[in-house]
Amino acid sequence: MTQQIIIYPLFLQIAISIILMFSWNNVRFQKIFSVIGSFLALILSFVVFYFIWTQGTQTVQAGTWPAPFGITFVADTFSATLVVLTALSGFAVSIYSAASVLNDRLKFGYFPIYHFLLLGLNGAFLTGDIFNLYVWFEIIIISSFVLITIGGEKAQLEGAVKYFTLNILASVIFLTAIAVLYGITGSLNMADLAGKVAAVENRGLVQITAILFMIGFGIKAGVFPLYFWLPASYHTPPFAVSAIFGGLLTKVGVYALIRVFTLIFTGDEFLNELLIIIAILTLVSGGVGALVQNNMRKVFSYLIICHIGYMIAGLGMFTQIAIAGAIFYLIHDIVVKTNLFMLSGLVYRLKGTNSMRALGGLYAQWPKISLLLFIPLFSLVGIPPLSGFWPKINLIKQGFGGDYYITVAAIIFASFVTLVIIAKLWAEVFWKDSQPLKLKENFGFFSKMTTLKKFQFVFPIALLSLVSLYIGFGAEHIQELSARIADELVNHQGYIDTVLHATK
Amino acid sequence: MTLVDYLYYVIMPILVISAILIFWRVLKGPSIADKVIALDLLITTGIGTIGVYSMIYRHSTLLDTALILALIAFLSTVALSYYLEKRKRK
Amino acid sequence: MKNKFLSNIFLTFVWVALTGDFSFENYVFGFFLSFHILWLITMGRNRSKYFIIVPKLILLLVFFLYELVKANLEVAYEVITPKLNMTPGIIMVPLDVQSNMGITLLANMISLTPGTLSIDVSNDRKVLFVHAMYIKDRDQFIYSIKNGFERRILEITK
Amino acid sequence: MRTTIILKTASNYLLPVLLIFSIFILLRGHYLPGGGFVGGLIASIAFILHSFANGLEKTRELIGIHPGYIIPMGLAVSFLSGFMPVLLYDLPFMTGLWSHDAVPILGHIGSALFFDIGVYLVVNGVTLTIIFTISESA
Amino acid sequence: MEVLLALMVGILYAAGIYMMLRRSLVKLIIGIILIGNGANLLIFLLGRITKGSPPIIPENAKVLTEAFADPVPQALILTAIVISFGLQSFAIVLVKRAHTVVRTDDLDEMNATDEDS
Amino acid sequence: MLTAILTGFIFAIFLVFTGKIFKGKLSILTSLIPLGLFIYFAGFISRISEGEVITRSYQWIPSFNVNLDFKLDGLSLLFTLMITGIGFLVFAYTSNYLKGHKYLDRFYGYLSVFMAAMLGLVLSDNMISLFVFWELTSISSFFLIGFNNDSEPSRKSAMTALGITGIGGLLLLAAALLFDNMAGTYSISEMVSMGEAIRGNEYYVLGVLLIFGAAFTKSAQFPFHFWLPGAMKAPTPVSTYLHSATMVKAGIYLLMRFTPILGGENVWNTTLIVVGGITMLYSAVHTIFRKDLKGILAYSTISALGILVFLTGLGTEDAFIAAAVFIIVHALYKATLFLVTGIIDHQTHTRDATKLNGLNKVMWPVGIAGILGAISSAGIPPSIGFLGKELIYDATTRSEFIVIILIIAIVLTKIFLLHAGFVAGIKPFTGKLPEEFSKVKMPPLILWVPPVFLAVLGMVFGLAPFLIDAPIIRPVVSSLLGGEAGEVHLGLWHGFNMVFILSLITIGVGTLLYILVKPSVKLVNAAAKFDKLAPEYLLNKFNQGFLWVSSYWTRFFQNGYLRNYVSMITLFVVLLVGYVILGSTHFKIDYTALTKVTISEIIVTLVLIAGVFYTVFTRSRLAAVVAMGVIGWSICLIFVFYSAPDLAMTQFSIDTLTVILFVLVLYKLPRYLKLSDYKTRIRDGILSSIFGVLIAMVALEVLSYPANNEIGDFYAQNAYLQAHGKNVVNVILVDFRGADTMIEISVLSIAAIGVFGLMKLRLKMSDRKRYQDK
Amino acid sequence: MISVIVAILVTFGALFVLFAAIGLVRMPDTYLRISVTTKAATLGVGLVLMSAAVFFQDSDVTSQSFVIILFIFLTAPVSAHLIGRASYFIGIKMWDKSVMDDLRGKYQKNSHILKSEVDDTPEDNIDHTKIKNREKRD
Ligand code: NA
Ligand code: NA
Repeated sequence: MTQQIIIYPLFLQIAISIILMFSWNNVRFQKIFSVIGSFLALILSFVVFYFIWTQGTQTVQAGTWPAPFGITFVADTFSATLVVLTALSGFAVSIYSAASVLNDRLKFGYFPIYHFLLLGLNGAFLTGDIFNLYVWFEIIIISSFVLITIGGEKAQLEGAVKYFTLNILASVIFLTAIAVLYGITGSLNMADLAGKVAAVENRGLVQITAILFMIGFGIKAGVFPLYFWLPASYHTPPFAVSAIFGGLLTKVGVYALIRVFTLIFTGDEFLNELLIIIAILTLVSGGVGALVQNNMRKVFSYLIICHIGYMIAGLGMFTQIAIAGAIFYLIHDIVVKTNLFMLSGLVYRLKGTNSMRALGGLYAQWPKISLLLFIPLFSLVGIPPLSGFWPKINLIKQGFGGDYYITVAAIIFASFVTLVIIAKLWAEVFWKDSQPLKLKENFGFFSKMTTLKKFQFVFPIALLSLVSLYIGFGAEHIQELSARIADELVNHQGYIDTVLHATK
Repeated sequence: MTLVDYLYYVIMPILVISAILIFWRVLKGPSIADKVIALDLLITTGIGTIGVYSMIYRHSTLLDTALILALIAFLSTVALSYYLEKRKRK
Repeated sequence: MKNKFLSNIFLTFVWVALTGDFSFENYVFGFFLSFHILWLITMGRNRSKYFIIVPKLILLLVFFLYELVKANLEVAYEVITPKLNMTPGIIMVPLDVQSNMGITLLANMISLTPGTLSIDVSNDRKVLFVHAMYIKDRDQFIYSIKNGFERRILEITK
Repeated sequence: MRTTIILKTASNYLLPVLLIFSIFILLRGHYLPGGGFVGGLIASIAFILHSFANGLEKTRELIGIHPGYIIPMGLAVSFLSGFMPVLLYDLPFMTGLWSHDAVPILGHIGSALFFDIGVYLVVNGVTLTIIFTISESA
Repeated sequence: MEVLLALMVGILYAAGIYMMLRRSLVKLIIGIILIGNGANLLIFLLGRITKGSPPIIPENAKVLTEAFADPVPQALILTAIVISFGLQSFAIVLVKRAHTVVRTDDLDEMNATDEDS
Repeated sequence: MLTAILTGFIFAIFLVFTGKIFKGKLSILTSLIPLGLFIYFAGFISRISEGEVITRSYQWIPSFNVNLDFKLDGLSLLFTLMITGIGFLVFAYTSNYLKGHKYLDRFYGYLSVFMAAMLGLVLSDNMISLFVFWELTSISSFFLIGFNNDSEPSRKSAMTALGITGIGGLLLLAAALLFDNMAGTYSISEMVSMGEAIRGNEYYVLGVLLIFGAAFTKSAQFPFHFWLPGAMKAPTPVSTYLHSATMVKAGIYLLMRFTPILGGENVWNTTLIVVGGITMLYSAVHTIFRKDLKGILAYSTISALGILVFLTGLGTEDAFIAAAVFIIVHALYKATLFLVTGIIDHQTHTRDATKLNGLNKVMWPVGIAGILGAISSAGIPPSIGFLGKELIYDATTRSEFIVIILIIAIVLTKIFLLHAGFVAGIKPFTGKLPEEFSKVKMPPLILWVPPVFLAVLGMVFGLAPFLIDAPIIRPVVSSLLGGEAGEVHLGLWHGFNMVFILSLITIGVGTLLYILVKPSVKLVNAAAKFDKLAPEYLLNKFNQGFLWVSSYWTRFFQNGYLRNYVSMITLFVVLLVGYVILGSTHFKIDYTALTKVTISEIIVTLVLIAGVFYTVFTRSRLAAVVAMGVIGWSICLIFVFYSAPDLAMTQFSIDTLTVILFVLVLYKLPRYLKLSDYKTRIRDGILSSIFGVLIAMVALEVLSYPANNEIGDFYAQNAYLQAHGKNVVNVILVDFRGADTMIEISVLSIAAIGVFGLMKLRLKMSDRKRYQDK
Repeated sequence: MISVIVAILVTFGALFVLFAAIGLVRMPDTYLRISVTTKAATLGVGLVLMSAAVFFQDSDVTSQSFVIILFIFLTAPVSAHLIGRASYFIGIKMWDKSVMDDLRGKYQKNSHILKSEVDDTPEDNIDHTKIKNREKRD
């Protein structure tokens, strides 16, 4: 096995996209091919992960041009982990899409673009070049624009306009940051930048650059006060789209924040404090926002924001433990948030609405499904030993260790609010009596589906629930992984050496 | 006075003044057609400017840009007049 | 057949001129390239015939350049003198040329010569509407066009 | 219906000129300003112009296939030219492969050229898809 | 010249944001385009500008020896321009669709998705 | 031991798949599980009473230092016996109580999970695993309280309970991590050995507060007590098991567990005495004003929990003995009374104390249980309740604090509790049987045996205290002291002393009170007047206020107006960047390093600026598009001037295409309207200008920094020699940084597909209806 | 010698461009502005490019200049025609000292057909005398 394997996930996704583009009108083929492709991607991602886990950080220099001159692709444990998670969510949502997305939408390029999105995500995780990262970000946002607007009616388009504008703004700020960064260092390779930025005497300029990155990525990550696009739009597209967005899109912003602030802009008190403040406000804002929503997907949207706060807090505290907490949370969050939006879609198909007020009686009618849905819901809450619980240990511990009392309070507040919200959701949606609903004619109710379709709805949720359970009960493995990632991030010299001394 | 100086201090200013005059028309209009014409002429002037510039810096590659300009400017004029007529039809 | 061949040659020259490489290979390459492009764009159609009579074409060109410079000077004079002494208007010029190419060539040449501008050709191809800066006498204006550009164009495209 | 003879004729002689010019721009890109991107744009501009003059349907007939299919073709060409070194020699993605001897006009033939051709096709397909789609629904 | 360019960049950014703050959909797009141009120009400026010497190796040379403009920012901008073209075309169509469906040009009327439901 | 704990979980999972079997007649068999566990734990009594401590350790998450460390000492043994013992009776009782219930299997599932969690909680020696089980008790109690989930109050109570205990749980987690910071371990045993150091730590007070937060919420101490009466919405077995005997005592357990670590300091003891004192008295008084039997029992439970906190706070060995005994006392009589109440409810369908009388005529065995329970509750000899009360009074009178106040408080509490016990245990069975209950049937054996058994046990322990003192009580006290306790000998007769007098007063006054004051609607209404002062009301108000603030905050930021979002983000950029610029950099421009300006460039600049202003201020869209053309063209010229022909070409082509695109859709769009008012425009103008100025300043600042062209140089050197191209920019695009371009064309492709879909895809009318809110 | 030729050519070129610019400013109506600019600038730019060809003395540059001039000559009159036509169509009035308007009444508003005779259905005609002289603003 050669180092090249680390960018095979990119090759695979792009090949899938191209082939799907050729088979424009053949929806059936697209469905099957996408699922098979996603499954291959999943296997491949495990291979890559195993490779990195056993062999350490690997690089590929595109075009054989040495760093920092060519574009570097780097897979360290962090990247490899995210590649696995992307493939996992991607596989689940691919199956889910095949069942839940309307054929009309599938005829207009849903699947190719879905795979382009996955390509973009993988690329963003694997690149070691800041401008290349920008380009990957662009592929992600343009795919997400298309997915969020496809077949859109009023609400979807209204949401899309906001989503579009604010994400473009983020890109512009990101690009501005790159301009400044190139202006002061003359480099684009992130490992190279680490050294060059450290050597810049004008720290003010470095801070400004860092702030621009923080804001550019912050918008994408959905932190306070930059998250507005998220609650405005995430509840509007098809559920499969929300699922992949909810699971991965904001996370790529978080990834970028973590990468940049552990590699390039390190050791700046001001920036770390800023991150902490942002994290606190994000935790609070997202929490209170979720508290007052009624639509399930809106609740989850605000919870996405809220929980981003944990990761940013971990980054802001900037110790090995705290970052391990952030990483652990990231891993958990990708799986569970993807699952929650698929869950919303399932609930929608069961009862024909997502309004918590109008829902009810799920537990009485579908006890087994309810039990299944219990897992992602309460994993989110972090009812121990489910997955959301463990990373908080790292975070709170470091919070006390570093005297970040307000942060600890905010973390506790956010956890509490999440608990209350999910309990409320459970009470309203699952416990409450079934409400009389105005039945829409021909509504594609779950109960009327074929067994295969039912399976396609339930299997992805079950799969990710299983993964959540694994994260919770096998927390030892995840913690070991997070700790290793955090260690690689904090002691970034290894990364830099691997990239810059990598020979052809 | 060398040729380059001549180009630099005499010809360029002439072109620049032309550009200002044309730009004035772009702003003033009064009709949208006037703006389109002015824009078209502005680009043509730009082609001239690039020609002179390439001589000043002895870099013939800059002429490539002029080539593209000449070709493409046409299309925007076509599009704009297409629009003018089509809008009327509504 | 013939005109296709000619266009082909023409495009080959354009190619060679563009690349600035006057070697034999480049001629061959350009020939094949333009052959394919022509093949591509004329698929399933047979375009109107036209003959290019080279000397006449050159004459037309020279005449046109002469008109161009002359009229440019006229306009320049008009522009830089303080008073505007124009008698503009839109005038209808009956057409004898009927081919697409001919009409287009005529209209464009009229447009390119300063002081006149082809506004449009009527849909029945009977008349060309020309905007002119100096219309002193309708008939004389029409004659000058018919006897100038149109006659020469007709000679080439008939 | 609303197009003029003059524009129609002009576009008919401009189309081949522009197309050949676009390929010229594409091929010289490695040595002088130009390249697949601008080349592709010029090609699509040629077709757009044609569609302005002759109507969309005529241009569609001329091109033969839906421009939507040109996009994946271009992507495939570019991707494969970057992927070949991986496949054949296990060299990193995008490593340039070059012919031993220079050929006339084009100089060295290399994977970079095919890459640029892919770009040319994609840009062409994309621009035409966008413009045609909009014109149709406009 | 750098000062002038910086001025231009500043004005493009300011104008872009100002237009994005308007309530009209069309102005929103214009704002996006303006600010995008600003960003490209900024890369250009911050990559340092050099007059009259494009990074093209002369006919009979094998390397660039004389002073030449840094090709890197140029390549970056090219990529950025092309990407923004894709985004802009999409934006224009999105606005058209949004306008047809929502039947307003006033962004202030597009706030249903933020209301409680 | 791990197996013992996990049994409950495994059984619950087992039930998911085999639920049907245990729904029907076989449901009684489920009680074999707690019974088996009881026997298992009872087997440890002798070893524990000899001072042995049994520990088991299982690795779980070593990298967190989170292990399943179990420790069975006196304290945990007491609890495990209670949990499994009472659990056994409740399981059995339920099999009839909920006979034929549709979801009986689920009920057993929750109950098993709860039991397992509770066992884990009291056996854990690792704070994190303690927390894990703690949360599991909360969540399983959520499901049990909300078991009747079609009723709104039931759901609400479940939520309240989960909310209050949930926040407590999080505080416990925080405590665990704080203690880890202080002690470097999660192991409670190790912390006990480091007690001194912890008490001297600067975070000691914070740690105490966190533990208090957890304990007080779980054990329903004032002012967090109100979730407990609400939790009585649950079926009676749940109230019996969770809310009197076991879960609510988890808080007490926690306090006791930490007594050897944290106790002995003023913060600890005084707070416990005050909070416990207030709680016991407040809720004891409250019982007078209730008429629902379960309500009365709930408040008397809170009061009892208050007493336990109070005793823990006293912190003396006597107090610990009293507490240990009282735990048993309370578990026995309160479980009895709850089960009795359950039977009454089950048979008569009411729990209204004002209506219930003379039931011993129709269900005499239940009456016996009730009366015996009431006696124990009242502390009348020879019940063990008497013993407990004596010990409490004894410990109180010997406390070092302001004795007289404490004595008054505890005696008053006991008087009211006596009244409550009588109302719950005696009143329903005495007096005249009302007509409506004359047809009430005798409950089946399986319902009345458990309460009778418990009531009798209360008497047996009272008469034969040696059964528990040395084997059970003494080890508990040892645990609380964190060392060896002295001999413990319990006996009914302690001589005629102060304590005995207090006992007499209690029984006398209490009985008198019972005779004089009977539960009535009037009293309930009288109490209702004070509802607005009750913590529950205040918390509800706070909740509403908080929701209002949340909703205001959310609407303030997420107000639906895109322009507000943009300005918020811009403002954020401006503030941060401005702050840094003003704060730390010195603004300087090195003019000598700048390129010379020529007239043509100035003109281009001016044209561009004029174009921008025109674009911004024109009222015609088409003019704006034309002006944008001018802007693009100016930029293109700049690119030409500064050696970027490729850029110029591309910029120009793209601008042209954009113009075409605009033109194609423009006439479908409405005209510009002047939408914003003057003020808004000024404000936006200022904001965006500052933004622009900052960007320009940053740019100039960067330019005064030396450039580094290392990468560009490399490309220039290698473009021809290695990449066979002379246009370096193009070589970068297709070779050096070809990967960028590959992605870039993908972006374009996606955009094209997007445009295509956006314009062409119209969902069918029917689909649109079907998927309305998608 | 070459310098002199270059200087002369470029001077004339620049001057023609200048004249066009002045004309654009001075001319009283849209049609006259179109008339003036198309040619002056075309000739002007043509001369400038010719001077460049002379200046560089390089077959590449010469052919390039030639192609640019060719393109300008091919496209300029067509765009002039299109704008002129559109201007008339949208009702831009001629200078009031104009002596004749043969187009009056011959354009059909809805079908965009241009007849050689005055049409007898006047409501569909474009007749500037009937339109108020008000700028249609967009
Ligand atoms: Na590029
Ligand atoms: Na022109």
